[in-house]
Amino acid sequence: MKRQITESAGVPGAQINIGKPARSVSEMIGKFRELGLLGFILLLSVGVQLRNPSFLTWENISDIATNTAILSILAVGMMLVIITRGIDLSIGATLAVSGMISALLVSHYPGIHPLLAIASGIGIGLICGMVIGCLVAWVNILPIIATLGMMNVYRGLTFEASGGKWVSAHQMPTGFKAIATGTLFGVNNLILIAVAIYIVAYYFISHTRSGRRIYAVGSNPDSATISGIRSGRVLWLVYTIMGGLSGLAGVLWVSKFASAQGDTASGYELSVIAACVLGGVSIAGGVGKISGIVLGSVLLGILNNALPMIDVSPFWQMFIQGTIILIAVLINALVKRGIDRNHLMRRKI
Amino acid sequence: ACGNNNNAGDSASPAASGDAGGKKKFAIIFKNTGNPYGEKQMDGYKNAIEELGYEAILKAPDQPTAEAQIAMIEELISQKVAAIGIAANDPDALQPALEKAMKAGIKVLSLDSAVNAKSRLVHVNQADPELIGRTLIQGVVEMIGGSGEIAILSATSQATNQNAWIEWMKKELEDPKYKDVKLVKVAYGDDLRDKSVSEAEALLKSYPDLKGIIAPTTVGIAAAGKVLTDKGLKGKVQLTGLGLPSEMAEYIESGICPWMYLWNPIDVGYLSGYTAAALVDGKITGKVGDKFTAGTLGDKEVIQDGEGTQIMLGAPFKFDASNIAEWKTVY
Amino acid sequence: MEPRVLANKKEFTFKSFFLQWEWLLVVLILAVSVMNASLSEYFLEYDNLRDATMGFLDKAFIVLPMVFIILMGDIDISVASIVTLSSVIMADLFNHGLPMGWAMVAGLAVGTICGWINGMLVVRFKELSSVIVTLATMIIYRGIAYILLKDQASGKFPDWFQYLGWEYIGGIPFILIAFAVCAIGFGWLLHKTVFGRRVYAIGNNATASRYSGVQVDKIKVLVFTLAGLMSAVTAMFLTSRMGSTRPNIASGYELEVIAMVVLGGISTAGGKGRMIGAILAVFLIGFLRYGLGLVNVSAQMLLIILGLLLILSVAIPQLKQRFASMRRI
Amino acid sequence: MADSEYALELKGITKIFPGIKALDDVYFKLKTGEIHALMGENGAGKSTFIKVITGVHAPEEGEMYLNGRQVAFNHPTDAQKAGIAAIYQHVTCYPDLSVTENIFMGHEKIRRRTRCILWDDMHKEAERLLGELGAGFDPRTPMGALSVAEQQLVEIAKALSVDAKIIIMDEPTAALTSNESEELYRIAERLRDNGASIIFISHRFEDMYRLASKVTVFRDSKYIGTWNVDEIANSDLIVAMVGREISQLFPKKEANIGEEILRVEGLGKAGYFADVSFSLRRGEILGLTGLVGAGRTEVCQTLFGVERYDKGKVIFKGKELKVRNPRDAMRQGIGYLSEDRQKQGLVLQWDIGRNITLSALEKFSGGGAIDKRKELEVAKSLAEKVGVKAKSVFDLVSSLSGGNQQKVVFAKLLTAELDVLILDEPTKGVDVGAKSAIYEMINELARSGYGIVLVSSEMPEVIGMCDRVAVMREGRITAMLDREVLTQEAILKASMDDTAPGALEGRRAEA
Ligand SMILES: Nc1ncnc2c1ncn2[C@@H]1O[C@H](COP(=O)(O)OP(=O)(O)OP(=O)(O)O)[C@@H](O)[C@H]1O
Ligand SMILES: Nc1ncnc2c1ncn2[C@@H]1O[C@H](COP(=O)(O)OP(=O)(O)OP(=O)(O)O)[C@@H](O)[C@H]1O
Ligand SMILES: [Mg+2]
Ligand SMILES: [Mg+2]
Repeated sequence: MKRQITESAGVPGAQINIGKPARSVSEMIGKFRELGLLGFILLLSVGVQLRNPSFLTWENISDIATNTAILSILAVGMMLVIITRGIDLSIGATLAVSGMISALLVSHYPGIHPLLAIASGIGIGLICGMVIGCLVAWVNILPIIATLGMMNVYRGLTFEASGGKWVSAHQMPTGFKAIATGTLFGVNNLILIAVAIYIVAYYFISHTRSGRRIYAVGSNPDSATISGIRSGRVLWLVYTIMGGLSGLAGVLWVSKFASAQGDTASGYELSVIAACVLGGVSIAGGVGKISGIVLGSVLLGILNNALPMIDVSPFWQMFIQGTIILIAVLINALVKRGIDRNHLMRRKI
Repeated sequence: ACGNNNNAGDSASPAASGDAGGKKKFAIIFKNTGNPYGEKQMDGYKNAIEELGYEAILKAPDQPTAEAQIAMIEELISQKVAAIGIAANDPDALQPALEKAMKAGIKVLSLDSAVNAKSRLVHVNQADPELIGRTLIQGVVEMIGGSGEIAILSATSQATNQNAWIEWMKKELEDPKYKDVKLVKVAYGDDLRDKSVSEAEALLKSYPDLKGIIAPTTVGIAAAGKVLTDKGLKGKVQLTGLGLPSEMAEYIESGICPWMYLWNPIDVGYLSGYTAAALVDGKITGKVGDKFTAGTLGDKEVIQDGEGTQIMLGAPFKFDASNIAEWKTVY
Repeated sequence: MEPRVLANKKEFTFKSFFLQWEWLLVVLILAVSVMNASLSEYFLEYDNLRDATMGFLDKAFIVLPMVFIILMGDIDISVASIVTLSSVIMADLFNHGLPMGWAMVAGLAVGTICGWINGMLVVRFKELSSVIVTLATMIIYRGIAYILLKDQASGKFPDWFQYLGWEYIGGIPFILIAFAVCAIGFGWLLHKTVFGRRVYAIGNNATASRYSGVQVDKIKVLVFTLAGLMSAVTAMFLTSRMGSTRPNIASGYELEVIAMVVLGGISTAGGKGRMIGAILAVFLIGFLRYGLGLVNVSAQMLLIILGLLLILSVAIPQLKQRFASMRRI
Repeated sequence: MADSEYALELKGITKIFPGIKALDDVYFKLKTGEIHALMGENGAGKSTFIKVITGVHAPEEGEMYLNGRQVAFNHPTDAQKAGIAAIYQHVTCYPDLSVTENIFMGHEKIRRRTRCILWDDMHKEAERLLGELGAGFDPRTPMGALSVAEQQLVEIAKALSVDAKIIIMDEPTAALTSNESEELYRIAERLRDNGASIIFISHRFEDMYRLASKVTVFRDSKYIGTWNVDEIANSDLIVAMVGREISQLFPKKEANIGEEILRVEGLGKAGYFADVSFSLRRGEILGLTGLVGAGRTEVCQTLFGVERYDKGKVIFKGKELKVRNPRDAMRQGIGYLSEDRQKQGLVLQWDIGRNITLSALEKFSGGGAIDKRKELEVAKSLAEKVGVKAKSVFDLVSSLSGGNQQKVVFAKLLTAELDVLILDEPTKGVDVGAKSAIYEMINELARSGYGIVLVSSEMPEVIGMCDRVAVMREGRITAMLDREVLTQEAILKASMDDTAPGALEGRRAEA
């Protein structure tokens, strides 16, 4: 099978060859990553179910999905950021500031349509994201630093905007609170919104030019410039999308918990990054799938839900979560080594 | 500048006159910024100090950590304030810093959440922990009709206040009249919205026969109220605890939480302000039996509290459907 | 080939000497001091300035090894958790009857081991960036602290232990002296020794360094281990200042430390920057915070100011470069 | 203006980088349907010139005409739209994306109305293009899974995919073997016959003679001249390129071969090479040649301790050698000059002196600290010895041309006391002038008693320099040729002969 094309082309077959069978093996390993994650989730679920039979009930599953929705919406944005080799630490603060401002808005104008409240949250998030986008894309500040700095600024602004007060349930109109509690065909709105975002995001990253360019910039920034991709724009776009999604998440958060505080979602960025990492998004850039981060978010969601349900001591929860994240990324790395070795072998045949 | 000498706060010490700008300065440090409960406490403190014609300094770090409070105490020592009132993020960790302050002649008192006896002259207690613990149990037992499973949804597993109250709740439950009441679990929501919601949901699912939840923390009780509302469990699972009227108005009005308790944080701050002034003016030294008049709150007396001393604000206030409307806009 | 003679001296220009980042920091420190002094009459009192340093120097011990880590293009966000874990273990062992001295040694050892584990994971799993590795260990280390101490605080240390964080030697805070000694040590290590030169080499081009016989992995592990050790040193001072410990102390320190290093002009991209910059940044942020604290600026304003300062400090050199290149095109 | 006979014309182009004038008043004319070679020493400005044409860099001065009309490209997409495609010097691929995407990045096929990418069409088109180039891999394969030569084919497919009128190839043959180069020539000719104009940059005269009808030479950022290829003698061209005559590219070397110093016995590494045996004596230059990917670099790196071998043994100075890392190897006396000097050889952001002393820092350390004066002395004397062209040893390495950078790497090897030098493609991407200096240096080293392994893909170099040559093919040594039997034919036969024992079977079993 070594010389399929050499006769016609006169190129030695040693390097150039068809690798169909080998490719399917490497593809299988590639899929194994996600299958593995899925398998782990199932295993965990069964384990928890044995300890607490109310785990795999329709109600609890729906609760997990609802609680995971916001996390996974943010993870979609974070995935795009990480694909471009960036990171966004400011999302908790962006979420808080947009949630707070839209809560203040509805508390002052209770007649406002919920969609308008959502739009205002998204708008503020977009602005926050754009600022970071500019800093990263055109002022060339390292993402970790730019977002660390703006995280402080946005968090400070949240406190300033609220004057130290909270916006409470009774100040919010029912329509606003219904954003997160309402259902359509028996499915919670949050889940629907999250699924809609997965679909849009999937279409965007795999079927539009802008989406593919995000991968191109992350995969090799230098050649992106040379092939005429304006990487500045792509970076800006990515952080703006992240901001917009954080803004949306802010409104959903405030609506879901019916309370807006200055310290809303502080530290949440770490959970989101963890979801992405669990989902196989590579910090080195260029790699990441929607299906992966959805699974990653679900795993975190299940852990949050299951650990209290199986009566794990609260003092052990942090350790368990950290260990699972570490093991997941280590296995991930080992599997990737397997894939690479596979590619290498294919090369030789 | 260290050592454990307990008599640091010699009332005759003139070092801290605190009248650099003509007026004595009285400082208060709350746990963290952006917390309406704390803002109200600081407001009350400020009211008292200004009534007395002094200057008030209000401080709170952005994160509820002892480290940040230590830095603030140092800043206040530098400013030579006359007194520091502190709602502590840690009862012990502030001891060296507060001892340094007292050595510099500053009067130190704690309020709301106490520091250990060595680090303060007196503590202003919003309510008796025993009273809170027992009242909450009595309340929930009344709501659930005398028998059934109950659970507690607390703040962090470290929170001193909450832990003290929970101890008293457990003691109250030892009474044979509660033999049909079973405390199934103490869950910790870490005062985070999302975690408190998850924990509340887990309680409901793990204990399908749960009849009542006690949440002695403002974030926890609101989160539990929200969960019970969303799940339509009004009347099936009862909720009480300690909460902010503004946060809880919705759920008290809807009947999810028939009633709950809290003291008036403005009064806690106000009483602390007067206590601080009394300490600075030498009217009291923080010893048991000292008496002074605390503005509109009337006469107060210093009483024993473990190894230290304290001043008690009074019994917690009960909020229910009849009075919540008037309080929800106050704090 | 005709033999060629190379010049012996480096060209020295005053312009390039004074255009160094560190001078900007010096100017900023002076500006902040002037501002603070004009805002608050208390700022320039010797006692106050002296005691202010005691307040912010605890985490500065981690800044020193973090300079090495960031120079090598890595990052360690688990340092705050290491602080907590070694503090908790020290307190726990002490409360179980170990003499305080030995408990401190154990705390330092635990920090060192944690750092070593970070380093080993980073070099063994090169495909994972150090952000991810230390993100995971950050959660785990603090998780262990929670398991050990549960909801208790631990304290009641002997009196002499408080000296670390609160005592003076000849009128100078002990912590300041300790920091100065460490800073000089780390500065010497980075700028004068073979080890430091190799750290710079790794930061600029790890592959070429390896091919040049530099044991990249060994150096990385060593540097992460040093970071663990210095985190444990911070734990000693912090615990002494607090007089007790809990599993939630030092939270958020990692970001502050990283911000100081970056403000100090250490660049991850090019392996550029000097120890003195980071040290100046420690004092700049420390005095700025303290000064604004003296005039009781609210915590949220402080957040905004520090955030903007961080952004500006990295934006200025970038913008300068941009303008320069714009003129070219 | 009417259509000009020139497809592309550039006048008075000047491009300045901070501190460097990369192009200085340069002229260039490209006729429609011609293959035009562009030659010059390293750093002459060829690649920069290409980037000016394709809109990556904007020139400070100068005009550009396309079919007689003046144009100015501000961005690479402008050039793409104008029908200019480029294959850049360094392969610019997206390792995580599929071959198809690599081909179409920047000009994806999309449905007009929905702006949705038409994946099927693109895959089909990619398959067609690759088929035309004789490549058989699936366009859905991720780019990172391909070999360098395969990636080069994808780059070419990329240029073809835009249906370009002007195609620019910047050293496309640098990574290819002569056979693959031959394939590339065929493609280029076909493109030309279809009416495209091609600019071809190469350091190999072979390429130019085989393909081009015109040649333009740059030197030191300046335009030197344009000639018809068949009208200019090779020696004149060299003079034009380097500004002086190089009398003897391969100086004769008086062989003075001593005792055996290194013997490799049956070395093997699963998946890379097997059964590699050879011996090396002091003063000897042993060539190691073969097609790209034959595994030469792997063997060298294994000897140097970058990688581990899992079979066989290495005997060095009479004792079995065990090295775990490059440091060990250097301590024992084995030095390695890597094939990628920018990534593996140098710290580009550092000055010359620091680069030279990096591998021998211990020698300058007294009591832990570095003795800067001693360091400077050594660095300076070594830099002078290898003839680095610079003002002082404080010049940054990144400001040097490729040839001078390579000399710095050589100087680095001289800091250690070594017995064996492994030189992996020491003249790759180095211009003619620097090349002869490097050859001289290698001979000098051999004379002074080093044993030298010279890895090279350039036939003339191997034949001109080596005392013996080992030829590798697919991870095995297929021939050991002595100087007397050293001919191009013999090497080619050994490196391509299919009847040689297949290394693959064994390897697959091991894997
Ligand atoms: N982006 C850049 N910034 C600064 N200087 C540059 C840049 N690109 C190229 N140069 C410099 O411009 C000069 C010309 O480089 P160029 O790459 O065009 O040479 P070349 O003729 O292609 O050489 P080679 O044969 O090695 O490919 C060199 O001195 C190089 O260092
Ligand atoms: N980093 C790598 N990852 C995967 N495969 C590699 C890597 N480096 C080399 N290879 C593969 O290993 C084989 C041997 O490569 P090696 O570089 O040793 O060959 P070589 O004869 O030295 O070729 P060259 O002339 O390019 O240096 C090739 O098939 C190559 O594609
Ligand atoms: Mg070039
Ligand atoms: Mg090679």
